Amino acid sequence: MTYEEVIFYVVAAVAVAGALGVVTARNVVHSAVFLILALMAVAAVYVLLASEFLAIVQVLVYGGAVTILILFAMMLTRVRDQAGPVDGPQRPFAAFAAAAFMTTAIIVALETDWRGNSTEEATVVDINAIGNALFTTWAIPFEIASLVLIVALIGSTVLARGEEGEG
Amino acid sequence: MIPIENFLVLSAVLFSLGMYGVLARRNAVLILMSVELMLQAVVINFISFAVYLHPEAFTGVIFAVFVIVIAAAEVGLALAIVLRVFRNRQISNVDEADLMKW
Amino acid sequence: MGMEQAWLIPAIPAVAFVFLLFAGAYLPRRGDFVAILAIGAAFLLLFPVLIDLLDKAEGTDYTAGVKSWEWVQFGDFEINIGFYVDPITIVMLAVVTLVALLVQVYSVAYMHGEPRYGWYFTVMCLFAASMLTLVLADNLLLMYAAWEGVGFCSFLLIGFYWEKRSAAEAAKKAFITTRIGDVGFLIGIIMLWEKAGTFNIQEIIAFAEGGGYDSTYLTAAVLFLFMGAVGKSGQFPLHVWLPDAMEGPTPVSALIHAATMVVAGVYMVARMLPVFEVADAIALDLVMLAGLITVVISSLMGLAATDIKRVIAYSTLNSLGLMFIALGSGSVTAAMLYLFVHGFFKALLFLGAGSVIHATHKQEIDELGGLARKMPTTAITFGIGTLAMIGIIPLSGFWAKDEVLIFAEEEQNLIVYLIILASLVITGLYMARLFIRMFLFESRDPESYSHAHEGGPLITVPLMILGVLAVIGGFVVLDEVGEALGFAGGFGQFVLEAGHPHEYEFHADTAIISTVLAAGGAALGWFLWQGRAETATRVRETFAPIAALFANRFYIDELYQFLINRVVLTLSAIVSWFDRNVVNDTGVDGSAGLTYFTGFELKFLQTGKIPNYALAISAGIIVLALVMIATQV
Amino acid sequence: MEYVLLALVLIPVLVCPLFMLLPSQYPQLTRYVAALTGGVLFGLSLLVFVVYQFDGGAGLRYELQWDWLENVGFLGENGITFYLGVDGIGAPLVLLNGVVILAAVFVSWNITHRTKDFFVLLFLLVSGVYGVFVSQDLFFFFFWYEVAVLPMYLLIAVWGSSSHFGTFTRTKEYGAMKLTMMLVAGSVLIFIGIFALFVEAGAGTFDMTEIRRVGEEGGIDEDFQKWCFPLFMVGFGVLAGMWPLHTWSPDGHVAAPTGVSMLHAGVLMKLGAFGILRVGIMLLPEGADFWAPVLMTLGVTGALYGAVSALTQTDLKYMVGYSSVSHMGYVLMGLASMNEIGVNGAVLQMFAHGVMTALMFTNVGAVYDQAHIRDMTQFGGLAKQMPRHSAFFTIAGLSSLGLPGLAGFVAEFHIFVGVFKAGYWWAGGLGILAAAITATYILRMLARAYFGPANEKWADLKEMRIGEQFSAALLIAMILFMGLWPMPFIDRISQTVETIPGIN
Amino acid sequence: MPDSTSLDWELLAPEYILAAWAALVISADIFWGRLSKEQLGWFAALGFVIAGGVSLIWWDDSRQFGELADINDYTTIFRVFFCGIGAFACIISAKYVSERLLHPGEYYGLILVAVVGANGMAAAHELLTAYISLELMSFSLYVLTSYAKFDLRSNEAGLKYMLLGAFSSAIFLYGIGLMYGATGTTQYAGMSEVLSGDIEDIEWSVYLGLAMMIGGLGFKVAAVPFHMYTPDAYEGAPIPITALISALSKAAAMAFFLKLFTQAFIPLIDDWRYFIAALAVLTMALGNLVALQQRNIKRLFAYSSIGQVGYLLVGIAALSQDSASAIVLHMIGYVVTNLAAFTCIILYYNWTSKEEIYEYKGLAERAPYLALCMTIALFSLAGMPLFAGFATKFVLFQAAANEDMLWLAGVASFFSFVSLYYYLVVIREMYLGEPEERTRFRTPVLEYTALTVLTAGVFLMGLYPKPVFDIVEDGTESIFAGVEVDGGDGGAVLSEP
Repeated sequence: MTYEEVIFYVVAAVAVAGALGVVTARNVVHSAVFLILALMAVAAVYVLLASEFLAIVQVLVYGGAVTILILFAMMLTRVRDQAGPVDGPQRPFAAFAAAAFMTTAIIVALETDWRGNSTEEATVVDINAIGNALFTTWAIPFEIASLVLIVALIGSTVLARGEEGEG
Repeated sequence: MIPIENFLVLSAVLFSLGMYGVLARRNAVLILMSVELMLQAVVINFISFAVYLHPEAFTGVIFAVFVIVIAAAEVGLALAIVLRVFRNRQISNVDEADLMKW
Repeated sequence: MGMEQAWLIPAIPAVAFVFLLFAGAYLPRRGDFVAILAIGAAFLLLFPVLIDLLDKAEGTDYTAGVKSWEWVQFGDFEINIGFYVDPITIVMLAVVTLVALLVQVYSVAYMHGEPRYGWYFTVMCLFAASMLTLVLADNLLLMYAAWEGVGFCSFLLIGFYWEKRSAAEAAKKAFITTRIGDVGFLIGIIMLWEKAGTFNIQEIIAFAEGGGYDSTYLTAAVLFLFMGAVGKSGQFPLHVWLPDAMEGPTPVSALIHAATMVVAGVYMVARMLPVFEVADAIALDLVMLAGLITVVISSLMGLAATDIKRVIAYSTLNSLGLMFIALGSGSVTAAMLYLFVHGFFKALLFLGAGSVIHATHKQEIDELGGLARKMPTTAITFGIGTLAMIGIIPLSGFWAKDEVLIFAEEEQNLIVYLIILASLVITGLYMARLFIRMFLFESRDPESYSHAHEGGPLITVPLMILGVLAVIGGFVVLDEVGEALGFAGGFGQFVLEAGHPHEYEFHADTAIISTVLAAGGAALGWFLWQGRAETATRVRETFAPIAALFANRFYIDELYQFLINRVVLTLSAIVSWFDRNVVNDTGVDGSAGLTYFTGFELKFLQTGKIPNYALAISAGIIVLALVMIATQV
Repeated sequence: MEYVLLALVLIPVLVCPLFMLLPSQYPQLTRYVAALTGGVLFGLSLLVFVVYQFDGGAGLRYELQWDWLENVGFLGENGITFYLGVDGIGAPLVLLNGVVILAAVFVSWNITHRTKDFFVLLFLLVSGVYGVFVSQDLFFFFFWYEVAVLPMYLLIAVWGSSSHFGTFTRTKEYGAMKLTMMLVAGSVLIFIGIFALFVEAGAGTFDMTEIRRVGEEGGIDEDFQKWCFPLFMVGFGVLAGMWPLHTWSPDGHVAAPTGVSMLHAGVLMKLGAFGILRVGIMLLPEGADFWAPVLMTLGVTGALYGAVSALTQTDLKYMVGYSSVSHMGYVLMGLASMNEIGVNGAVLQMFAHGVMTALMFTNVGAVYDQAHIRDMTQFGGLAKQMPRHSAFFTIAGLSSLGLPGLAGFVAEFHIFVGVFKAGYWWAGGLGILAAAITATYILRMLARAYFGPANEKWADLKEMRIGEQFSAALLIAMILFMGLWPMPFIDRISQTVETIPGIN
Repeated sequence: MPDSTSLDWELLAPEYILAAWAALVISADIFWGRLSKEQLGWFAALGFVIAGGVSLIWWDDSRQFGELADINDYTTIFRVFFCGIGAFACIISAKYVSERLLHPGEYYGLILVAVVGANGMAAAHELLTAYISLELMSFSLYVLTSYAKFDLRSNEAGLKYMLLGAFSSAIFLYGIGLMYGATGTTQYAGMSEVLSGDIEDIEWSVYLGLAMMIGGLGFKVAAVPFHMYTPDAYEGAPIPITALISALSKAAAMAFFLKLFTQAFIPLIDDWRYFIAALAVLTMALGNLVALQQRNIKRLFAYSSIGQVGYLLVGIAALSQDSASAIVLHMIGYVVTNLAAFTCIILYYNWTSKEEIYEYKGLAERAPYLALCMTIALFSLAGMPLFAGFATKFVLFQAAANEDMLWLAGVASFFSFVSLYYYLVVIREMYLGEPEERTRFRTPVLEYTALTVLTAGVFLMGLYPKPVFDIVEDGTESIFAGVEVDGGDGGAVLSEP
């Protein structure tokens, strides 16, 4: 049990706890907060996976933009005042399905004998290589991704913006 | 060093929790958050595969990047739609939005 | 011009039919003369054919004339339109053409002023054509075709007054009843073909005598054939149509339902008799039995009938029964002889009755009487016919009946013989009754009586001719007469008995017995029905139930009616109910409805709620994954 | 000459757009065009029938083969070809179609509602029928088969009539829908059968002559034939009105307008029997041999069942409809006898039933047009007002009850002989019995509605229209032609039938 | 290591044109006031025409863009096809949008961009590219679905489509991840190379990954049980968008599905074909059965399209080059027919704002030509002859039968028979119903022209599909290059080049 492992288990525990909070918290705002927690923990996991770059992206994009966005949305949709419970009637089925899937996925993860470099070692990926690849090897995805962002932008403006004569 | 299985199991757990959230929650925003969790799990998968198994091409890492980007965009767009629904009908609970059925 | 041209005999009326059908309406007198000329020509053509036959004959073995055309041929299957002339044919031809000619002439007066006057003659031509084809046909199929053809004509003519509901019904009844017999006829034909591979009668006979058929098979086949005869010749149990058939114009009854069509059955059996004889004995016994039963019930029913035409109709049944008894006893000669003379005196009776009806417009026996004073010719000729029918020596009926009796005595057991004798008495009884009630004593309906009068020559002349024939017709049995006419000998020398001539000898005992019985019957009739017929009334009252039984024809018609209404129609109703409710509404619509309902149930899966949809997706994934792993790993 | 078949198939299709272009305010013009087309088709059909000469082989004549789809996917050298050709069995049926369409056009003269559309659909139907009779390619066979079904729904549902009974009602929509759905359900089975057959034959072509050749060389396994034949038997059987899948036929015929009933009962039902023969028996002889008893049983059942249930029908059209079921039962019997005589009889019966049932519908239509009811118990003594009409109807009836000298007898007799020859005594006997029952209900109807005392209620009925009289005359001419001189039909048919494998 | 050489950007010209045209349209909407809203639609259509024309440059050419996409006949066919769909979508939208929607510029822009995504899906031979393109298309469609801002059903449709789309793409991604982990690549070719070898050790993750990818794709093509969003999205979306979804997203997803399973997963065909078959059966059954119950024409078409997907899946289950061509053929036929039908629906809606089936009563009186075309389209969808549906279905099912999938073909033909019923119901309304008023509608020239073109297409496909079939064959050849399938048991191996 190396210290990395210790760290991993801690982080993982936090992440799982956060996730649990997200999906179980009675109060919606709390689950938002739990989400932040979970995301941060996951960022830490990235670090453990020797991808600091992604960790940073994660913190910036999620810790910043996404959660703020979500909180705004909650505020605007006055989630608090929504009548009725937070969870739907099909919760037990949900639990069952999730459990079933979890078992399957875990078994798969353990049963599979993953091919690759035998040294159980996370190789550090050089950021330059990534950047380089993004613009050369992965040019199409990159450009399309930009289109996706534009679409999302236009879409959300068109849909969200209030028209004249609308309260 | 940490064996890859740990990360995979972690992602499996996160993914399932997210799935549970999607299935169990009523509020659109909460469902979105759960989806985000699932995507996180996916990202963990990709990265761990990349760095442990196939570092030479690190396709997984690239994939992860794009997934994060898409996820962010998704949230934005989805929230816009949720907002639109709320404006028109004062609801954000998805199971109340069943004008159309059968 | 000889036997090879025999086909012209039916051809001429056929042509006349087509001509009248299209042109008749535009001819003067609706073209009745065309019909008469056609049938007359056919009658005349008979003689060259006969002469040719006699010329070609050596002693008493006659070489038949044959002429045939191919109608259908493929593979080894062929159907011919063939004509065949031999003594039996000649006898039949003689009756048909002669009676037909006389009846046509008679009709000109009788049918005068009818609506559809032209139509009557048109159909008559068709009938003549079909009937003659039936007679001349050399193969069973052509015979069957003509057989149906005459049935159809009788349908048209019985239904001649179709505005009368009763006429329409009678026509229907006649056609359907005979049709039931024809089912058997057709089956029989096909069965005979199936083994012999031919429809030709002579070839079939040869094949049968060559033992080509397994005997039970053959028995079945001939019995099916006989079904056809039973239907056509109104034998029990298919006799019910004939009395009703009297709805048609009287000349029609005379021609079709007395002289010609109804004897077609006899003719057919006579033709096929060799085959019958090859078959098991039971076949001929059944033929005889059918005849016997018919004889009995018909004479009893005749006793109670009040419609003069119906009475004659029953007498016809009676005669037909005797013919079948003769056939059942294996005698072609007797049967054909009876057929021959029967044609004349029965036609005579009908035409006489017709003349009475024409004069009085009454045919209920109780509304007539004393007409002898008003219409002597009719009375005399009718009397002759009656006596001939009863079989008083030396009238024609006697000789024929005598032959039958002789054969019955030889071939059948005593009971049968006695039954026949008994029937003679009854026949005498009701024929006498008929004559007495029609012509003697005073009329019971002065009004119609007052303006009754003898018909014109067109009516009386045929009556006289037939009267003469009814008197002398029987003498052909005597060799002397036959030779005088240029035949090898008497009737038995001409119409051979299973290939070899049949000598006629006079059995004094039989003659005496039969004549005495018949005369006795007649005398008894006189005793009962003389004057106001109080005696008869008293007798009827004493035996009221039996009288009712006879009057209601043993309730056989009622029985059939019941069967048709209750059984057949109910069955049909059940089937159509089954068709609508089970096959259609349950089977077809049911399955459709089931599909529709499945859709109705399934659509509720679509709850419109996002979580449910998501659940469906994840469930799908998980099941897919688990099954895949389970099966593949 | 090889283009005559093409003309037969295409003229009706090509005339449809022409109809659409015609100005709809002159319905008379449309009718004339329709009549002209019908005449042309009749002429061409007659030509085909008359000049047809058997010349060895499978007896195909006027063949015309155009590539349609080949060398793509699973399709080989001549995968799907537009292959027309008529054999001795097709020729009489082509003539039948020509006769009936011409008659139907004149009978439909009084269609006033959307005349154009009516004739468009009618001729579409006709082209489908021609296509089936002359297609030698399995794909196009089925193609045209479906084309023939295609317009039925609208034809019945738009121009048809609903009938009300005391306890229940059959709306025209119902009849139309049931008819369409059942026929298409049948073609599902045919569809499957064709797929299987194509794979089994493995010749990469839908050319029937080719597949037949493969079969004769034993390329089609016997077990395969045994399970594949029922698909065709039942699938086509639906259209042939095979018991118990016949229920579309009475209701459909009743709902349909006269002209359509004529075509449908007269010609379309034949497609089913024709399909069983052309695809089922010709391509899968061993399977046919194996299933013949079943087919025979179903055929007899249909014949008796139809006749018996016709006995109590009071609606004229229902009576005719059930009689169609009964007569198609004979056709199936003839096919099931699997010998030359029987199959000849079956084809003859297809023609005979076609003309006589068309004639019957013509007459029913003629009286329905005026009286607007079809309940025979309401009528009586119609022969007074409509003598010709009654005569025509009587002739039709007599033909269908098998009176010698008319078409029905020739056909039915051959069938019975064939059935007996094949050793089905019981079937033959029952079949003949059914013919007697036919006589019963026909005469019952005639006595009820046409003879007997005239019913004053209908004193104002007039003789049938001259056009209808023409149609009736035409059909009767055909009935007499076949009834008196069947040889022209028989030698065309028999020579082809001889060549069919499995027919002894 | 994917080589970063040979990035010849001109290969992507059509996509660039489309994207640029989108910008052009949007800005034209903002700055060029003289351009009426309808003309804007036609303008967008023009862009599609240009892009489609340009993409023809690479016909009969086989090029690769890096390791990501290849530009061959398959791609070209679909590029042209998608551009065609887009063009028609724009034309038939024009009136509708100008009368009922805000922001036409963005509307057309999004359609253009969606087509870019679709092209990417068809072109990619690598999962990341395919996935991103998929998302691009989906995003545009999410927006367009909820484009009628103040129509509650439209919003709701958008919400459902969006959320479930996100959910399913998460699943899809997880599947991709597993597959990537197992095979170490996202290249189709690379994957099938690994999979055709011995996969004893990685089979767990392979099969889970496969299952989840099937699920994700199943969602996009709307296969039961992943179809749930379809009816609601179809019903809620503005009608032209309904048409677009039913045509574009289905076709693109199917192109992706086909290419992926052909080039990557065919070595495992015996493992997955029966699952696809099962999905196919479920899809056909549910789609057609529930369609019997529908009252709303859009919803009816949603279910009928589900049924059609079932038929396409039949082809996938019996995957071989023949069935691949058959699939593409049927898809083209189906899309053309569907567009024709939707053109009619839109026109009727423009006139009367009605979309319930019973409200179509008497259409034949008021607009005979429209009713005629609608009838033709419906019969074609039901697989009746003379029209596209018959020929293409026949070929498709026969192809399935050739791969020992006769039973499946049988099921398929049975359900296509069931489908006839609900199409007939619509026809009945049009021809038998009594219209409220008998006034004829005035005929809009452009739409009628488009309708005529589409109907002509339906007839062409039905009466002489040879030319189309030949083209399609070239396309499928190019994706089957190097892949060899032996029919019958369907086992497949990768032949050594």
